[in-house]
Amino acid sequence: MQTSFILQAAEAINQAILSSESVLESLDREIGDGDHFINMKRGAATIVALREELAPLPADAALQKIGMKLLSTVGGASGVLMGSFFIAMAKTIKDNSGNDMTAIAAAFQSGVTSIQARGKAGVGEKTMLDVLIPVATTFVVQANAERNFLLQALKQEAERGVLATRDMIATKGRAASLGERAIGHIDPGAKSCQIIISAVCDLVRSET
Amino acid sequence: MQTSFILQAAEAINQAILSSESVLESLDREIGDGDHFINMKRGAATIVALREELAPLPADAALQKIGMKLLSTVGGASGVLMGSFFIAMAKTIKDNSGNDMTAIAAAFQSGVTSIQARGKAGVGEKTMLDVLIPVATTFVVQANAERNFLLQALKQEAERGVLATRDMIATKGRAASLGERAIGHIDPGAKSCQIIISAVCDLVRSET
Amino acid sequence: MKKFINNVDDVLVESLSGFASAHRDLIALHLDPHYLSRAQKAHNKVALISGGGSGHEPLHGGFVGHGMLDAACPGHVFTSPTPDQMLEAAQSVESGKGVLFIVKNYAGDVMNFEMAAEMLPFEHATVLTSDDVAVENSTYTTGRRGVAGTVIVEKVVGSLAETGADLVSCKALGDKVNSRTASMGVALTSCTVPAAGRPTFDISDHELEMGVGIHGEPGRRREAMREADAIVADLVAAILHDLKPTTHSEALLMINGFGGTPLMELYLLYNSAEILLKAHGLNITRSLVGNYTTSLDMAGASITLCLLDDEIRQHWDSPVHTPALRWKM
Amino acid sequence: MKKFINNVDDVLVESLSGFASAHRDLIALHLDPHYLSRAQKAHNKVALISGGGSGHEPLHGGFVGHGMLDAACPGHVFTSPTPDQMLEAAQSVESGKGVLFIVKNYAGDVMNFEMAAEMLPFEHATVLTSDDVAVENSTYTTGRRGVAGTVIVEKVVGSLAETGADLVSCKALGDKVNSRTASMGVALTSCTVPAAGRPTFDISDHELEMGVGIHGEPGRRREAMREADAIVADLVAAILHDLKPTTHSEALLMINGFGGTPLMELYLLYNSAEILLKAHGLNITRSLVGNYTTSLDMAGASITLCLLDDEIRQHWDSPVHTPALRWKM
Ligand SMILES: Nc1ncnc2c1ncn2[C@@H]1O[C@H](COP(=O)(O)OP(=O)(O)O)[C@@H](O)[C@H]1O
Ligand SMILES: Nc1ncnc2c1ncn2[C@@H]1O[C@H](COP(=O)(O)OP(=O)(O)O)[C@@H](O)[C@H]1O
Ligand SMILES: [Mg+2]
Ligand SMILES: [Mg+2]
Ligand SMILES: [Mg+2]
Ligand SMILES: [Mg+2]
Repeated sequence: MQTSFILQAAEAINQAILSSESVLESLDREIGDGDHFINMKRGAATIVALREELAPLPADAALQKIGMKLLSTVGGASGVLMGSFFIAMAKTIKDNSGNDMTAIAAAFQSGVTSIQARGKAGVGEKTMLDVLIPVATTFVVQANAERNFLLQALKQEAERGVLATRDMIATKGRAASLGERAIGHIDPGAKSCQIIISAVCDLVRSET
Repeated sequence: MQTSFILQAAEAINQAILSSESVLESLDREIGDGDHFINMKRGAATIVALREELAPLPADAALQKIGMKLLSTVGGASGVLMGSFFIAMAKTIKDNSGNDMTAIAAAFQSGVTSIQARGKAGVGEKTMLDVLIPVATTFVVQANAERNFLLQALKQEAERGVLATRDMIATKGRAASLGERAIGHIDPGAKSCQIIISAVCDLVRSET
Repeated sequence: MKKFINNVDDVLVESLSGFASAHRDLIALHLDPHYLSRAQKAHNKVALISGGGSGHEPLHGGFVGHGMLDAACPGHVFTSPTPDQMLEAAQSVESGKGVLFIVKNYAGDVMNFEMAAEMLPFEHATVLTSDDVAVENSTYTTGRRGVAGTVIVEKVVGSLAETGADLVSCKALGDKVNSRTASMGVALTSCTVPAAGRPTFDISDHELEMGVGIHGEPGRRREAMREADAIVADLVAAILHDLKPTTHSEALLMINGFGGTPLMELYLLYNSAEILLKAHGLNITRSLVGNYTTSLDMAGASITLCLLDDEIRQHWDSPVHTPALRWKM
Repeated sequence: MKKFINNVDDVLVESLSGFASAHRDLIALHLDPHYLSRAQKAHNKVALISGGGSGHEPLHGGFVGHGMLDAACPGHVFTSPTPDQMLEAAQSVESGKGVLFIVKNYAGDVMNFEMAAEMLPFEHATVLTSDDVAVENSTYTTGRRGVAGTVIVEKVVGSLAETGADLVSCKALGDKVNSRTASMGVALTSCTVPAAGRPTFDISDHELEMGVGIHGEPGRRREAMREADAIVADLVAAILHDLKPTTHSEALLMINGFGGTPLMELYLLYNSAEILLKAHGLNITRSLVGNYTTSLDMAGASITLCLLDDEIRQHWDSPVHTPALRWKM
């Protein structure tokens, strides 16, 4: 992975989040405390603002810095989870020698694993992991598939994941206190992960 | 004055106040604190509830009791002023021997005088006195005029008084803090005095 | 109107009962006529009695106790209490050194307390509080209203009374504090009197009521909503215009919430006001931030400045133990 | 949205600055990362650190001081603070006996404090508060939320820590208090997060949200508005169902306002709840009524019951001196 790509991705993510204000805000209002969009916006803006500092760094150091910065600026459940994601991803990238899709998929997978560890959660608990876990699995398995096919698969998996949260009772996160009342509502963290994944996939496609 | 008349008047006043809820409430909301109707309602209801206790008393004792009861149940500016009114009226009735209109007018006049003394106010200060002072003067001067003419004169004087408050700046009472902003609004206490005077005049007319 | 009430007519007694019960170590509640007194009667001191319409809690009942009031007379919501309440309260708490009434300057309160005072068989005096600079004094009017500064008067005079000072000294200190204290408030929303069932005034999402009274009475002006610093600048300007403190004056700064404004915003106002006052050369050495003189559920706040001297500061700092103000004991 | 603010992004720092300035004798404010600590560092005691999203003032900063917390870490409004805040706070207030984190049980708070704890170079432990019985515990969920009962935990453990007790004892007492404390709240209106600019939820004039969370999260049920006694009966029933106190149990009853509900109504709720609890044979010997764990400007309140024993009562009664809770000193 190139640091220049990370910077481009940060820009794309920031745009995608900003243009999803109303959906993210209303999802967290419905089954959370209404701040998820604000948190995501703060996170995305923080990374974009790091641009100059990140540019000269190797990819792993850039990811590490992003993770640390998210950890200390976003707050909430999403801040610590996304921060952990990037820090774990940085570590795997650093440890691995390769720089192909397989290596990136492995790094993504270890990011997701760290979210699982920190959140003590898995699939079916109505969280961002309902998007991240299947996407990671697909990514690892199909890493060497044709590029556009892979991108399409990741986007589809993310969308499947996000929609699946609609019918779940939450057992982790704020919505866990709602019991049955959470049914019928999509998880905000899952939605923002899907938005981010989709934005990055689109960026890769447009690049290639 | 007969105690039976006092009881009838209390009933009539109670009805008149209750049917003026919206006007009294909105006047005190506009230039006061919005409780004038509540205070007047509490006062009228208290007197009506005293019916049994008042019935066997002579008129002066009944008025004295009413005054004391208003003093201890209504509160606010109107409670202490109306209470003083009845106590002073009772005293004059007791001191005077006669029971004709002249005596009643004199008693009314001393009630008003006691409000002036307690409130340290006179005509033109945008208070209930803008109704009470001219009505008392007319009452004393015209006490021996033809009954219906007298009643008509008192009602007209009260209405003139109430309307006059509209263009005044208040220098007493809560509205005194409004300065120019009080202009254009009728004083709630003046309005309720006019309503009461009108109701009692109508009662007397229907009796005779 | 959504409020935690049962019957509109029972609000006052139920709330007083809860108050007295929650603070039974400090407070005794008497009904018919209603007044609150200290659970343990104090002796050999001027008896301090205040009162006024309810709806301003913790004022006044919350300030009954050692170092402040001996009794408080609560009226109906926003309606002054009646002379029989004050008489009974006085009879119960007077301890040989006379009675000092502390009365907020409103026609109804003044007249009812006057009537009680005339009937009192004890030596007595009255301090009228009139700190609200929203109302400009003029020879024609009954003068300014008493608002949140009343709390400071009650605390400072309460401390002096506790030393056994005589009635004349207590009255003099009360008048001094009042003359060195100025307040002004602003409302963002109206309050709703339970018995009325609807807001006292209408106000849009883009307006504020500058100089509002603590009963939701209209203030100086209806103005456009704007940022906190600009609102504070206007309030502080009116207060300074009135007090005209000399540079380096020492002062107590109070930010009083009206009931519906969160502490987070009150502290933000404190920050803004303190910066401004320091820029004017004032030395803010004491503070009080919170809901002390409220208007039911009104969103809004008032700023009060009290110019301290050694005497006032010392009596402000002295021990106090009431339901709503407590320190050093 | 009408609030006393300047720039939405500056609300937190301006409010913290005002808070620290108004209480400069007690509180020191540190920025980047943000935390509040005692103005005078305490020594030879377990360092008690709490924190959480802002908007619940006076929680937690208002409880920093002798007899309660050593430091508090404020997050953005309704957003948990970050590990660097906790680390810095711990580094600054630890005095050789380790660090106890007191954390309200929310995924975000728990994970951020966990992360800080993992990095701490000191002995440490965490008390998770989870007093909100609106959320039924189940093996599948992360468990109940921490709400107003947290104040009681902070007071009681704070008192023990002041005696020089060790980390294990402090943690054990915190867990004990938490297990003997149950709360449930009800909202009449929504709160409005400044950065969001609109109410978190919509609610009509005829509804209430039973079991609401302190961030405006939905509760157990949306129900029809009704009189205070009926609301209190439901809250108390849920609390008793959870605590299952034996008759004659001694208890502390807390009525906590959410920020937009006046004291008059809170005392009315106290009255109603106390009558009901006495009828259930409970012995209410301690009380706390006021705005202690708020949700910005939300109108509403919660009831908290804490079953006392000699140890808890003694530590509740002991001297405390913080901006929001102060007695006997
Ligand atoms: N234990 C957990 N594991 C994984 N994801 C979680 C967990 N708890 C919460 N989340 C995610 O965090 C999202 C909420 O983020 P956000 O609103 O920013 O924080 P908060 O819940 O602290 O207000 C949820 O929608 C959910 O996807
Ligand atoms: N000093 C005074 N002299 C005569 N009447 C007064 C005086 N002060 C107030 N009032 C009358 O009292 C009325 C207000 O009564 P009310 O609303 O019941 O009491 P409050 O002003 O205490 O809320 C005013 O409209 C005015 O007519
Ligand atoms: Mg959230
Ligand atoms: Mg009125
Ligand atoms: Mg009134
Ligand atoms: Mg949050």
